[in-house]
Amino acid sequence: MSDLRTTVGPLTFKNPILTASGCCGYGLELKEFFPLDRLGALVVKGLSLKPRDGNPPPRICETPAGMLNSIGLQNIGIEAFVNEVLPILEADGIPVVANLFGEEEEAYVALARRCEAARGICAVELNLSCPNVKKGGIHFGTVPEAIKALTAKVRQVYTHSLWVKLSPNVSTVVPLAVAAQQAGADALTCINTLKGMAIDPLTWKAKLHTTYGGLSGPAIKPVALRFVHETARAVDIPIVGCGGAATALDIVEFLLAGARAVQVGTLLFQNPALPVELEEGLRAYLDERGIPSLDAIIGKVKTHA
Amino acid sequence: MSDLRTTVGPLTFKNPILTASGCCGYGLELKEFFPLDRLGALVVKGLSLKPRDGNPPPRICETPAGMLNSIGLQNIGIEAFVNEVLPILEADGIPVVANLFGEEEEAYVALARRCEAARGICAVELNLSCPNVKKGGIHFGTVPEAIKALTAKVRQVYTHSLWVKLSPNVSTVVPLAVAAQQAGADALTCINTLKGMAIDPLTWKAKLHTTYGGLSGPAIKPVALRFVHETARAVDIPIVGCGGAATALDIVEFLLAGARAVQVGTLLFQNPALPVELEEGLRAYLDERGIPSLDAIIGKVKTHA
Amino acid sequence: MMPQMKKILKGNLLRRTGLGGGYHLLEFTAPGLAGEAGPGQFVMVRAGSTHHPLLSRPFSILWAEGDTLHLLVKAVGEGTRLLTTMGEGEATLVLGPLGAEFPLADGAVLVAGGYGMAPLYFYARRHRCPASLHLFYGARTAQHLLLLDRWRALLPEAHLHFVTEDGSLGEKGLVTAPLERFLKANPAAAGPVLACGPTPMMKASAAIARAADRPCYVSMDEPMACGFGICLGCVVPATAGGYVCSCTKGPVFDAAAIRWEAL
Amino acid sequence: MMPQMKKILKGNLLRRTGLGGGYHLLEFTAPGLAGEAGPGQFVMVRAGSTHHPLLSRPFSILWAEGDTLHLLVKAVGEGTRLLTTMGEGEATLVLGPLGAEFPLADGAVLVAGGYGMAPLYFYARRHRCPASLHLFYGARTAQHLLLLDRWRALLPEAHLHFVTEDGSLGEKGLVTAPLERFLKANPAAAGPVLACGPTPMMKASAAIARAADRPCYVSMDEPMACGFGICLGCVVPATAGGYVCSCTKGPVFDAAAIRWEAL
Ligand SMILES: Cc1cc2nc3c(=O)[nH]c(=O)nc-3n(C[C@H](O)[C@H](O)[C@H](O)COP(=O)(O)OP(=O)(O)OC[C@H]3O[C@@H](n4cnc5c(N)ncnc54)[C@H](O)[C@@H]3O)c2cc1C
Ligand SMILES: Cc1cc2nc3c(=O)[nH]c(=O)nc-3n(C[C@H](O)[C@H](O)[C@H](O)COP(=O)(O)OP(=O)(O)OC[C@H]3O[C@@H](n4cnc5c(N)ncnc54)[C@H](O)[C@@H]3O)c2cc1C
Ligand SMILES: Cc1cc2nc3c(=O)[nH]c(=O)nc-3n(C[C@H](O)[C@H](O)[C@H](O)COP(=O)(O)O)c2cc1C
Ligand SMILES: Cc1cc2nc3c(=O)[nH]c(=O)nc-3n(C[C@H](O)[C@H](O)[C@H](O)COP(=O)(O)O)c2cc1C
Ligand code: FES
Ligand code: FES
Repeated sequence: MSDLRTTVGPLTFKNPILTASGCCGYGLELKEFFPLDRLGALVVKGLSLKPRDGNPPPRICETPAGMLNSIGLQNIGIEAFVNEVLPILEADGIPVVANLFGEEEEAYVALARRCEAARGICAVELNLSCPNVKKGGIHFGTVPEAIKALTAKVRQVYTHSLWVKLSPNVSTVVPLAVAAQQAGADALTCINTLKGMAIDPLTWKAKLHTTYGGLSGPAIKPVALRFVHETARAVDIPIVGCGGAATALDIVEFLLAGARAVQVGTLLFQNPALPVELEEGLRAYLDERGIPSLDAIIGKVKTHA
Repeated sequence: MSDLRTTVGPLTFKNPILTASGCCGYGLELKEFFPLDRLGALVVKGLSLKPRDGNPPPRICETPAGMLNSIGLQNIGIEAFVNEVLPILEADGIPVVANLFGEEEEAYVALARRCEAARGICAVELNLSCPNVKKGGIHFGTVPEAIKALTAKVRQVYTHSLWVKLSPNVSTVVPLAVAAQQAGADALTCINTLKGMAIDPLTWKAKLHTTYGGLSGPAIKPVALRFVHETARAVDIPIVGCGGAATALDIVEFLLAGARAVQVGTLLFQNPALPVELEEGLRAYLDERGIPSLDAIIGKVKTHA
Repeated sequence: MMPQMKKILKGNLLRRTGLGGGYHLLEFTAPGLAGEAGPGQFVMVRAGSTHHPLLSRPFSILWAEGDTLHLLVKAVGEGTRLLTTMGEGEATLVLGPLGAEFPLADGAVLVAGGYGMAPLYFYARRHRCPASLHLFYGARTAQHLLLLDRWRALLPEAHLHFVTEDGSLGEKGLVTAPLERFLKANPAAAGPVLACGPTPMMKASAAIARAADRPCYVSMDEPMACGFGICLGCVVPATAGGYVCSCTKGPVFDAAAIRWEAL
Repeated sequence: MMPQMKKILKGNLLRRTGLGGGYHLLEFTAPGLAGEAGPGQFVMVRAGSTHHPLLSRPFSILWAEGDTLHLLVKAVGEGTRLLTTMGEGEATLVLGPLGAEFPLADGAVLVAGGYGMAPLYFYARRHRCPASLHLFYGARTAQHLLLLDRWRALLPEAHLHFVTEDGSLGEKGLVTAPLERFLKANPAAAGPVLACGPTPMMKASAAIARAADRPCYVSMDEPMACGFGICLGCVVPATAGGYVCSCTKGPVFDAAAIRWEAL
């Protein structure tokens, strides 16, 4: 039987299926649908220093093969997470990645320091790219110098795995990816949501309270794959893919493009037990082809040129 | 009955339904499905100084609610277009917009000069953003100074309507839109395709010969609407919307976001007579609501904040 | 082997009955799920089988018994169009039962608008004494007032207050007018007002109930991406501050818990 | 009123017959369209009714008569899955007839692989003297060789050369082996080779025909977005240089016009 294990830098996950931040809560609701330890890792909802209420509704709407959201990073805050949620997740023995965001460098640093001290977090993922909150980090994610400075500062206080999550709303990703690597990132997550908007043609109202929101789901998969492929060739650190994965063949597509793990987001809303189906589908794919391990696939896309 | 006429700068079109460049050939095939003069205007396939063969196949693949293409700007060249095609289109009395691209500023200038001299072209549209051809203009489209310089040079030789087509593969569109306006553009077209990729998980091959291609279709509509809305608020010149329009309600959505006309691209492949259906659907929408003219809709989206 | 700790089921469409006015009665086999459901709860149902539409759709449970789940579905957009043209025998994903129930109480006053009638019908069916209930049921025209025979079999005729906007059946106007008169005329009664329908109707019902000093529960109709608490998309502004998810803390809320003015 | 200058039709599915091996026979009413069609031509058929799948799918015409269009559809992906589970009576968009036809010639040698059999069956049906034709028809197993009764009704048994990869019917191996033997054994005959099937099969057939000095026509199987010449997505490399659209200049090409080595 094929070995589904993958490594992302120093971390080994039992399989490459991860959840995407903001699409799995803190794991507590998903636990009711499947045993969380079937996941490679759980990437929790973005955490800030203080709890946040988030944006007024409407916060979501459906779009062709995707959806827009502007949740506004509603969350319970790092303290409640560490004290109340983390012990439950730790008991499940599931690797937890803490997704972090702040409005200035100091906030990221303080969050990372708190994660460093906490038990049961295997990596932090810096969300530099959420397009929902006016100052929610968008400026960090589009300028190489800003990414470099922030990553380096967090690196100083955080000794475990440091992931940087990139935004697709940029002209060229390579300088950004290189900046994160130079500043000491252990892995890059590609991609966050695309900035978009929708209008109800009957009421003439913007479908989101914040007018603009983040586009996710299968619609953006081609963009996500392109970012994975581009960054995987530009840096030496591992890439974690994210964007529209829905089927086991989608997981294979991300691995072929160069991702060492794949986060599943929007599709969890449709089917909360999807990670188990993806794991089983991926195993069947490998077994049928006699592929012993993921390293035989990762980055192995055949280009024509 | 409602008045469907719209103006884009000095031009008046009988309705706001235009074709998107590269999705209607030179109109000759579409003519067999509906009388071309039902269109507001025809925006023809991108033209270069010399004819071009384009990229090797595979050139297209389907993606969730969209498609990728890397046609490589195959075209018959400006001379054949002006001499052989334009007279046919002129006889149909249909406003023709010539989409132009080149590998350096001089090529754009030469193309615009040729269009200035030709009869039957009401506007040129500069494609600065095609992600398909390695040097096909991508650098012009992402740097405000480059847009400004190019637009200004073309402006010097071209006295009719000058449209600049923006790429969505950028961090912030506003400086680019402002640059085009400052250099004398009469209108902005938003948007060209998003850069994406797809892999066949069974053969492990990139689905496009060029690996990366342009994503179009309903999947990108939320991104297109966001660009229309952002640019319409940032500049004073008219915006032409483009990206995933499929239904009369989509046309309304683009108008509400601030577009004065809407180009239909990928959906023509599914239904070549779609422009007629859109025109009729839009007319019914307006008539049912007693809306006398498009100015009562254009830019009238209600935001919550 | 897929472990199933909460109910995700392949629901098989048993029967589909058009009721007119765009409404359809859908009966699914959903073993296990149906038995556990209570009035006010809902299910998420996948429409179609491709990437578009992408998200499942929430529907209140109209009635559940044994292995059978009954839904009342109004075709309004693409998802409901696909669902209401599904072939009998076809399967789709059904998730549930989800969310909070209406509190069972004697003498409750039910206020229904459109498909909002569904959870209230379930409520009446499950009630130990439906004859103690009153129903105020409004719709655009007589054609849009559904399952009247079933209601007549449950409640005494005098407890059924039908209202149509065009006056084609019952009183002409909005359902809130007779509701207000009724509460004023029965000041001593204490049964709660339970409302489900368009948001303005529920907001008005909540105000009328408060004025009459009656408890009021409403079933909110917010767009939902997941239905079980992980997307945070379905929130309503809370009197206590911030926002609450209408899929896990609701859809049935004590009307006093909702900050109506922020809606 | 929508002007219809070329054929875009609401095709209504009349009958759907499973043939096994994933193949289905679909019969559409397509008034006007069916009568004009010639062998080798194809139609674009819309699968599903939502934004995904987005593009129509190309299918060779198997047979067309009066108002009825017959297609042979193999379920391989999402689009063909939706088409082959369509309900009888349902309508979908059908565009056509499109593309170039096979040249009608006595003594033509037909080479078919998989669903590539479809246009060649139409060819044989339309032929003034089908008894002059030979068919080389290959598939994976006997189960994948379709409509054999109909073929037997058209061509003499000796002209039917069936080949399967597992030897379950006819000769074991690939269809190109008996084709090559046949052409060598009949050097004086001049009928063209007409091939439709997987690209490697057509490439091999073209080489064999050239070696035997026979004209060869192939029906290319390229992904298509539009089917009528406006997307430039369906090109094949041309011997004359550059690329040609397989939807308008093909799908049937003189094999000599294609730059096979660049495919
Ligand atoms: C808890 C709950 C219970 C429900 N119970 C029922 C029920 O028993 N029967 C029933 O027919 N419907 C019910 N609904 C509503 C149903 O979920 C929507 O009608 C459905 O999601 C529309 O999907 P669609 O794809 O057809 O329409 P879409 O294409 O998604 O939307 C069509 C139109 O409806 C609007 N719309 C979509 N969803 C909502 C919503 N939740 N509230 C208000 N407007 C909306 C859209 O803005 C658009 O204008 C319930 C909703 C909730 C939240
Ligand atoms: C001129 C022409 C005539 C055709 N005639 C017939 C016919 O008579 N009967 C029939 O069953 N099919 C025919 N086909 C093929 C048919 O169009 C495809 O099988 C169909 O488009 C697949 O759609 P799908 O959504 O099911 O699969 P997709 O999900 O689009 O693809 C499924 C798999 O098939 C591959 N694929 C898709 N299209 C093609 C293609 N054109 N060539 C090779 N591989 C492809 C994909 O890469 C993928 O691996 C014809 C194609 C052409 C170009
Ligand atoms: C409702 C919602 C909330 C999200 N919240 C966060 C978040 O808090 N932090 C973050 O980094 N990304 C967040 N994202 C982005 C996802 O993690 C992911 O990058 C994106 O949705 C693309 O993946 P998908 O298409 O699989 O959903 C959110 C996405 C959605 C849909
Ligand atoms: C096959 C294809 C070819 C295209 N060729 C051109 C082109 O030559 N010049 C150009 O400016 N845009 C070109 N485009 C982009 C379209 O004009 C349009 O901007 C884009 O497809 C988004 O619109 P849509 O979603 O309606 O297709 C092409 C798009 C497609 C799908
Ligand atoms: S619908 Fe997702 S949290 Fe309520
Ligand atoms: S399929 Fe579009 S040009 Fe041939």
